[in-house]
Amino acid sequence: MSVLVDDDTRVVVQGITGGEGKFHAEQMMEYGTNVVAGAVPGKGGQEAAGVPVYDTVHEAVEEENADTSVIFVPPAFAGDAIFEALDTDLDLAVAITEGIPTQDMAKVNKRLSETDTRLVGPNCPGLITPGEAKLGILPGNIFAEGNVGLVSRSGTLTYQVVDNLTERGLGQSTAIGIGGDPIIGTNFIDALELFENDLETDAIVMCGEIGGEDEEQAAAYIDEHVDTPVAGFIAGRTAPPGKRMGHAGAIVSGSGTGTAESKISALNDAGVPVGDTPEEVADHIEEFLA
Amino acid sequence: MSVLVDDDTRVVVQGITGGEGKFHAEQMMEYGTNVVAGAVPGKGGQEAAGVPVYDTVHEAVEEENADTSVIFVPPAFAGDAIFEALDTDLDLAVAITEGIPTQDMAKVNKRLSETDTRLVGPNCPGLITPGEAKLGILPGNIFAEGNVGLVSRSGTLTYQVVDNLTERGLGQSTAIGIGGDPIIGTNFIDALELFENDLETDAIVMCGEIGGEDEEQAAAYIDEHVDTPVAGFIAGRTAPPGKRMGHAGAIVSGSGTGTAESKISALNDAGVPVGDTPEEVADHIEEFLA
Amino acid sequence: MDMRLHEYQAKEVFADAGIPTPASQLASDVDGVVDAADEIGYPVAVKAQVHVGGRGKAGGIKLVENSEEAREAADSILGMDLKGYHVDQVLVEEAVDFTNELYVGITMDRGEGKPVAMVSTKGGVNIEEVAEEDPDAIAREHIDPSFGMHPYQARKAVYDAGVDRAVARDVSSILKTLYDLWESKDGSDVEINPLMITDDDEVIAADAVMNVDEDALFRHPDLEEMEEEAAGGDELERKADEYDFDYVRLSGNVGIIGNGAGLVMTTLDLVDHYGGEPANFLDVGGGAKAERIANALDMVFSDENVDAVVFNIFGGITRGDEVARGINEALEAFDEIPKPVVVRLAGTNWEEGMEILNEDLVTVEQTLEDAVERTVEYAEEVNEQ
Amino acid sequence: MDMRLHEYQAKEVFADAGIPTPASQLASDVDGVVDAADEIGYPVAVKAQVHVGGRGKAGGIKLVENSEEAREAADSILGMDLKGYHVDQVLVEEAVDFTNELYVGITMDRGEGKPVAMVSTKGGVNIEEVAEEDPDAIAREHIDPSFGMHPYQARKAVYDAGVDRAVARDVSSILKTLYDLWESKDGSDVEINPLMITDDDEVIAADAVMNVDEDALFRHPDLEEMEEEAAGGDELERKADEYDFDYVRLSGNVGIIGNGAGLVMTTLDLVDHYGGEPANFLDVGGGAKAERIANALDMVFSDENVDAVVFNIFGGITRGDEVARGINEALEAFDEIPKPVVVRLAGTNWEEGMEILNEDLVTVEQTLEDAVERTVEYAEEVNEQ
Repeated sequence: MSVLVDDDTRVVVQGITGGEGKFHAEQMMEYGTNVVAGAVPGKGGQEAAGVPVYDTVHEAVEEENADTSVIFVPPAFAGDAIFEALDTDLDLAVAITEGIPTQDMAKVNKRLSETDTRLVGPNCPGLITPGEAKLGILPGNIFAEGNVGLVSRSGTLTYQVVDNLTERGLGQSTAIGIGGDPIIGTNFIDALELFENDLETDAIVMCGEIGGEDEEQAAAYIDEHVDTPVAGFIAGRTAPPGKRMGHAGAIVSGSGTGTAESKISALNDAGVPVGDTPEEVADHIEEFLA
Repeated sequence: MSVLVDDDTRVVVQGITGGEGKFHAEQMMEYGTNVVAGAVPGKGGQEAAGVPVYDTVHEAVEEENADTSVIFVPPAFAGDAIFEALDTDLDLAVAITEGIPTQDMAKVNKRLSETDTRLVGPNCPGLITPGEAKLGILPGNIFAEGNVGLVSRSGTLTYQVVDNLTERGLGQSTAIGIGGDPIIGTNFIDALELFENDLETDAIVMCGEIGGEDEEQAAAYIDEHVDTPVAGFIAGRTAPPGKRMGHAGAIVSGSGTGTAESKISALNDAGVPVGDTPEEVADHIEEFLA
Repeated sequence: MDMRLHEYQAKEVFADAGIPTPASQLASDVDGVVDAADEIGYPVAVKAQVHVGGRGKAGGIKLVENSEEAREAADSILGMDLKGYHVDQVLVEEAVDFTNELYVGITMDRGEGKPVAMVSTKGGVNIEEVAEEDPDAIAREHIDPSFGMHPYQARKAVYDAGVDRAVARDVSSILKTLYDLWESKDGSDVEINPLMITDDDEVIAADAVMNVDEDALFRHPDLEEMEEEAAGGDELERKADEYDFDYVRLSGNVGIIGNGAGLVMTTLDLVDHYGGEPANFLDVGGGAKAERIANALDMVFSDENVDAVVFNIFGGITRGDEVARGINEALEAFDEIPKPVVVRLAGTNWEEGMEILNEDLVTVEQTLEDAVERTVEYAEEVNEQ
Repeated sequence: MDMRLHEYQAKEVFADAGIPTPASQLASDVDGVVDAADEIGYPVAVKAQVHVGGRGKAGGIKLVENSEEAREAADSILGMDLKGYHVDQVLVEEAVDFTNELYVGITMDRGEGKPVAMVSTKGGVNIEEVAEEDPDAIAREHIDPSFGMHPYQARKAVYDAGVDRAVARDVSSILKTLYDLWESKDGSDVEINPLMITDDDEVIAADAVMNVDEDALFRHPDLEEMEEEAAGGDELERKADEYDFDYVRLSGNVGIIGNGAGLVMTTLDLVDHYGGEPANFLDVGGGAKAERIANALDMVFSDENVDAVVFNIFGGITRGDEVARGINEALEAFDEIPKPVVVRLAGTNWEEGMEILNEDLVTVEQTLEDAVERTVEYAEEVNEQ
């Protein structure tokens, strides 16, 4: 199988009775995802998107054997929803919500160190194993089955790169949007490790952006541990210091950390070619797989 | 060696410039304990009880290679002092302080699950390996070197039992006062495990009291894991339900949990004879070692 | 040790935190009760403010329909002796019409070393009995004290307990508030039993329990003030509070003084073992000086049930010489020693103590067993006189 | 995004929490400054209240010794343009005589995912420069956000930094207060630089920084009010705030609109790649409806530096038909399109979008690269005119 999600994944959607939750639960099911339940406090006993709704995630797990949660809950309540997911022995929780207070995520981050549940996100488009299942809001139709693993801090940039790949017949094993917030669950290194160990992934695209040092750390990890060929892309080369580019995490600090140059050169040093454009990334992958 | 403490132990005394801290630091040193430093915020650079004082435990560890802390800090600040000790990679922290708020200890308890440092206490007399070192306030002169391990929730009751043992020539390997509070670090089971694995301990005395279920759990543990003969004592047989007998932990609840009968019968079921008087405990130990 | 707030005090704290409570007024005389009842509007409940379980069954709570009944109830409750406690104050409270009664509470689970939230639809009865007879009727959710209660945990406990969905949101929110109070006020037990549900799905705290960790009072000056109001109960226990002793009054005639909870308990047990009956538990604590020792003797002498006293000290930080000085001081004040005192000193400075001790005033024994046995004999002798 | 309080607002918050701050008054006209200075007593500092680093060097802070100098300072500072920000208000503040300046601050260490407290004896200068040139001059202590800052951690950071023992206790206590504020107010960066030490060992916050997580403002209505006061800066950025766009103004002439931060950044990078200069970053976010799309065009048209606009949408939750409707709506309002617009639509409903889009008003390209290249050409053409 590919990584993290496949057609055996049993999904509970937290916030399934909200507009977005319902719409994307339906979209996920349409794509073939095995959505088995929703969880919304006070709505237990109802149905939404054709699946039963429970008051707690715990019940959804007990009654429907859910093993994965996708979270569409407004930011003020999303931290609590993630804690609920983490305390329910799920394998995976995917938090789509954008705008969760950073301090809520710092607490979530602490709890992550105490649990076996993996978190993807928040503020991410989710993940997809083409032809099997998608968790989140990614537009399924641009993806194709294949052997390219993709990990990205950005949503629509992922779509752009995937589009370039798919157009050339370069399908994907799994694509993971890890999210653009300063504090996230699964990071580049976690995703790279998964892809490296996945027999169906033969090449990896890693889309980073300015801010933080995750890309530099990922480069060091690739150098040490990853044999699968990796092509990179870094958004924000032209961003001036001190200005946040949309994502809470995407900022070059006044003291010069988090620059695109630093990330690109770290990746290059690790043997990772970095494309100037999404097209060039597809070029590199095509070469790897030729 | 015996357990937890010997003449290699390097002790930092938190609160060494206070009345009790200084007195007992001196007493410990007189007994032969290797007290290497004190830690008192704002008193760094001074000397107390003949050893250098540092502002932080961290410094005492860095400068004097302390590996164990004994804490004489007033209850309002003792929770913080324990956290400081736990966050300094010590092997052992012994909290003598009585009257620490229970919620402070609940937080300490959480932190204990995240660290490798062992805590003994609080609200305990400490521990002693006769002839080698003592940590805490136990009167050294009543102890004698020997092969009886002793673990107790109570301070002066420990002295009473030790007195009875020593008078008959039954010396002790190590005696550990685990403290009478509802939430403590090292518990009976931890101590029993240490004694069971200690080559110098040939018999064990376990002094419990009413309240909680620690003695019942210890009995179950003994049944499963302890081959060394154990004699028990349970204080509070005549205590009426609902009345707290001094120790915050020593209370038989209205619903009947925590009774002496329950504890005694659990111990008896595990093959542990329970003395009616401290003298009878000494009788049992004498038989074991005969 | 716990500091227990009176119902009216706990309700004040709960109401300040936003938990709905019935309209009520405190009153300490009959006219005050009637006035309050008239103002609140009938029916009202008149509730004795004493720290006693089962007040209702014992006649400490009366439901009244008019001024006359209010006067009668006030007459009978004010000044009554409720299981040994004198009733000085009553809470006059709007009687709430309810369709359901819940239990919600927060306590420390000492086995787990962490707080636990409890919810049950079997409210309005003794929750300890429910816990024993039908443990599954109580939903429990353990809380990590470093994070505090997450809202989802409150919801989970409430839904697990099977609380009606129509009020689940309000009950969850009350439970969360209760936890936050428990945490911010250093509560030991914080409970609402019953939490009443009205037929239009209002949720109201009809009773309120708030017990607070006495060791943490230093950071709650507001609660310390309440403690003074809440003081009461047995006169001897009040005296023990003044002297700051761990003291429990029991029903026998052998007075017991010692240092360290475990050793004092053991002394009690030995009294029983030798056929006597303990009159009290009194722990002078560690490091007691002469004055404190004298106070301890004063305490035990004040108990008229006591016929003889055993004084058992095993010195660690407590020093035998101080103990001896305290005993001399206390006893030398009497022309005649009121009750025979047996002393056993061991541990730190016991020899010095023995030299100081005025053996004309006390009986000295070398071992704990002998001391207790002798005291029990004295108590029997006195008793037979 | 962070909400930044003005110095005077942050000092108010700090002072409320018990951190000592100098006597001060806010003033917005020259007479007010002189009155305030007279009342406080000379010397005083007159400090521009704008969100600009290095105010002192730029002439935004003046130390004055008498009324005349106060008037001069007020005259020169009020109304001045400080690095693009108009100065409307100044803080008139007691000038503190100090012997030492410290730095204390709390921020989020994103690499660790937890807050970090920082203390340095090199206060009064740009701490980022200290961090780079002499990292050991800053003591750092990471805080577990579930427990909050333990007092010992504050002490440890203070002693590790080598703060004088005479003031260590006060500085520790201020650091702990700072953390508690950071936590309770959802701070992102909370700093005092310099924290001044006087020759009689008083500790005073001579400056105050408090940046707050905008995503958490929903739970801080008091801070939300301050945000309104604190608003200011570039007119276009204010407009972006109104429209609730992630917007950053840059110095070039190619206007950029897109959905998703990473994709918009990539579009900026491609503009550069094709030899153009981006005029802005504008992310309409996910799921934008027609009106929002029209607002985005209005935003970019309002920037007089913009010569051409590239509109790049890759639909996920954003739908191509809504985008097309929004573009039509915005452009059909003009008799003449103010600046050429190049549109590239992909992803969800892009075909529907293409059908709706009025191609008379825009240039359509199929790929991101082509769209950007075309826009750069347009911008060059307009510029050359």
